[in-house]
Amino acid sequence: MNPPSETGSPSPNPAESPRYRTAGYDSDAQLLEVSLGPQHPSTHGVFRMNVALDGEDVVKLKPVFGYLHRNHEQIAEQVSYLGSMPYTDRLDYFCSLSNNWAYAAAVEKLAGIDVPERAEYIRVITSELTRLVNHTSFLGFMLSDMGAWGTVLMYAFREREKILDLFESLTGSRMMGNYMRFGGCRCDLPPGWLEQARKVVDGYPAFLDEMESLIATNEIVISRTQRIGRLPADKAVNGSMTGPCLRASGVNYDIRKVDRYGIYDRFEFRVPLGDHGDCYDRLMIRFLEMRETLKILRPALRDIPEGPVMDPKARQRNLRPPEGEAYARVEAPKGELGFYLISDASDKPYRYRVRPPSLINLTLLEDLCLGEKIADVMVILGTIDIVLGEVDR
Amino acid sequence: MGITAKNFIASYTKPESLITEEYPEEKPKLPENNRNFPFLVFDDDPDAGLRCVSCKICERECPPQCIYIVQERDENGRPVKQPKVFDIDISVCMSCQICVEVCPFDAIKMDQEYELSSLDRFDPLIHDRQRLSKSNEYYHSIHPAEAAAVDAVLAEKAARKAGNKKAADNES
Amino acid sequence: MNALSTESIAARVREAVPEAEVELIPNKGPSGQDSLLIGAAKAVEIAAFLRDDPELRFDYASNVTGVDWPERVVKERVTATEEVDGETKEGKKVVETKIPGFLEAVYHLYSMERKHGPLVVRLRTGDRENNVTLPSLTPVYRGAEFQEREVYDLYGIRFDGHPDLRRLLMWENFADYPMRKDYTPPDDYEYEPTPHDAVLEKAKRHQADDGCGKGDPA
Amino acid sequence: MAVDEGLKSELSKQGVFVTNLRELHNWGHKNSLWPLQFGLACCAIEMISATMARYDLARFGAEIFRPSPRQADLLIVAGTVTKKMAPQVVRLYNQMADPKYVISMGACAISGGPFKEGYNVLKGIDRYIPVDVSIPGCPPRPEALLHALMNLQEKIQADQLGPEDQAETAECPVPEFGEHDLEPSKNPGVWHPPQIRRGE
Repeated sequence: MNPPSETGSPSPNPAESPRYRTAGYDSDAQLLEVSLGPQHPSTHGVFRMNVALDGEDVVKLKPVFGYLHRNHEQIAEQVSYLGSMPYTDRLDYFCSLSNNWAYAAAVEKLAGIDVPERAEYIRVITSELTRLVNHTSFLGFMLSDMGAWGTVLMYAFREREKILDLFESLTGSRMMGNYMRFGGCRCDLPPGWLEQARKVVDGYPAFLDEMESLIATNEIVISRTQRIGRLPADKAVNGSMTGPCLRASGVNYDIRKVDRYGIYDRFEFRVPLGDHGDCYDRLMIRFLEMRETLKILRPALRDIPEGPVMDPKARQRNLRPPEGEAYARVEAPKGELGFYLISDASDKPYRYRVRPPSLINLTLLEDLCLGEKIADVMVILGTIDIVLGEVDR
Repeated sequence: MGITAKNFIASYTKPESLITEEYPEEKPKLPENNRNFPFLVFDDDPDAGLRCVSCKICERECPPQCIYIVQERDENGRPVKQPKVFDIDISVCMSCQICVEVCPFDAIKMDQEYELSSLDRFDPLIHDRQRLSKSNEYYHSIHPAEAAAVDAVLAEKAARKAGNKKAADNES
Repeated sequence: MNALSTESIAARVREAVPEAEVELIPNKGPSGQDSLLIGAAKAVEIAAFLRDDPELRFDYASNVTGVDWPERVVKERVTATEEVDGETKEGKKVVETKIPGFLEAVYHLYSMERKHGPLVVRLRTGDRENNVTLPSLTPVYRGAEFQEREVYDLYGIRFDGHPDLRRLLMWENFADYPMRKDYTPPDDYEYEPTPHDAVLEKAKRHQADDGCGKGDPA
Repeated sequence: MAVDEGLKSELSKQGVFVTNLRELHNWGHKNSLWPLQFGLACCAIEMISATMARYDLARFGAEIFRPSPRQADLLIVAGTVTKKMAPQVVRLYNQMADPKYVISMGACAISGGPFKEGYNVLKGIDRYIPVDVSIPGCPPRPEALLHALMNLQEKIQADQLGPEDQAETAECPVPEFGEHDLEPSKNPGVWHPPQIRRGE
């Protein structure tokens, strides 16, 4: 029986697809079934995997979701368009401002609203700072998943706090920004904010160097990540992998470059790509992305123009977009975050759908883990970088 | 190791490396925009001076629906522009500030109080009108710039109203 | 962004896949994202064509979701001439059209290779109760696997040919489809200090249970 | 018990500290709480922040987060408890070592919070297990968690050493997944909401 290739014609019998081949274990051997989670220190929340083990090798892995299913979509269909904005903060709670942007962009598309230039700059600055927060905490959690408890996480959170201070003085809350509005941003930058932000951005390369010297050539990190969980490019595309994990497999697809939404075409930055698609690439690509992010932040903080931050014509309360639908997406730190809205011309969305990158990136988790050791499952899961608020919504 | 040692030594030598905040002895200095739960602003008198006119816009717009308002009525049963009951269930409130944004009278603002944990989950977490009413001076003390701007807007409104009234008097 | 119009894609599909039912559904809103309604019978072939055609190369299924359209009555006012007492009168008349309910699966396809998209593809079931089976596109797009499971979980569309169709978010023996518009949530409104509208009605029913209470001064 | 407060403070000024077994035990207990490492949602991130350098939960003796419930005596329910998760939370609570305490952190854990209208969201973990301290906020600042911890320490200080406090806490029944909802939908032994009359 020839397994059909991933890009070939659709297989009529799903049992023949390569993923449902069991990875060549001795069928007489006793399999050990382990349930990892939902309460587990390294599952980043309440994620659960049912794993079947042959010795230490993973032969089956079925993720179980829903332990944090908070019915975001159902609630959003019952509140006004504006009322859903604070809920988007709580999707991926590391990156509330990117979520805000994606949702605002979808409503702007749905209702045809423009955004003033200063607001576009603020959106770029805040969501790139969000990317720094996310990748920094990712490194901390990733390393503590590998057993380096404390140190790296402690350093990462120290840097994160600096950016959270910026967010707090801008949006009023450390994590839940609820900052962007349809047609702009809720309020202008407070006085002195730009200088403070510049200071943080200028201090960041030193921190990245420090982290990199801790991680990049660390023997334990290398032996636990290189050649572990390899993901070929064609499989990643077919499995709808997005974000850093996709680019670590060498696929050049960054929505900031492809869609050129907002004002991203004004900045010069490169899209880092990986060669091997293994855990090490997925880990190191975050470093490179952070350095590129700094390349966006510096000119953005320098060139930000004066002006209004809200489109004066844009309505927030009682917004009734014309009948129709819209799908808008942004490059969130974890991948493609999209919002799909259907309007029936009332003040509530008829259908509100979040395209969660964290959930869809997990589609290939089983493929990555098959044949690896049980201890590597945590590393592979760590490098995919999920947040349960977004996986289960 | 080297990096750990460097950070360890820096925590003794460099003041900016001393990042631990000595709460509760030393309270954090919150930025002006910081928000936690809403409160109601009154001018001068905590009862009559309440800016809230019980228009119920915030009640309607609150995404988790945690505000409950009953309008005051006078002896004849006619509605008065005052809330009789104004309850906010802070065990539901998500500090989103939408009530503040939609209020046309600048009557509801965000407080910065956060030491609210309690042993009882029911009564202490429902803030009633008495608990919510705070003076304009208090508002100035936590959001100085914003409060000054609001005062200016309100003064302008009052002046315009007075002007309109004068004009109407002159006409008649 | 999209050099290929949805119209021309529809034409190509009709040409390449014989007997394909493809209908263009225009989007009235300002976003201008039109969609293609494709028939369930040839859906897998159409998807494979969209993925493999060198011009189109929609190799990436970004978003899969369900939409519930319950049975509804559309009221339209039309001007009609009527003969009343021998005189011809022009009057407005309300015409009611009944649209039967159905469930819809919506796919947003992009091309990573050629960097275009989105192409919105819709599939519709026959009704909302018995005839709820659609072909699964997971054999073509692996990325649709969990999302189709989610649609099955929340809307109750059965995907034929899906390798592992189980509930994704709710527990296994959960009986309802909670994202449908006519879902009734369980009654747990015993303590509602700030109730409104529907919640108020439900909370009142619990208040009636026992007479002793704090009491509202109102 | 025998020494009154006035005499005690007088003695302590002289450098003599008088205590009794109960106070000593509670003092030791309150300053060595072992929380369960158990994050549910957004609030868990603030909980982690509280343990990190900036806020440093270790100053309150509660930094040893244990991944196993058997080694923990403080459950911080940090985040939304969904109906799918609720049986697991109750089970974890049952497995914890006595005497045990529960802090419900954030709006969602207290009452379901902003998500309370959801079909899969439990309206407060106190429907199934007894809660000692509730922290409102969405999410509460790390300082608020520290404040709650101090509240809890005060409560522990007042604990009795008598047989009623030392007795093992009764196991809370674990709810089962039903066809429409959890069964039962609450534990009447621990959940006593006050009646509030509205809309009359």
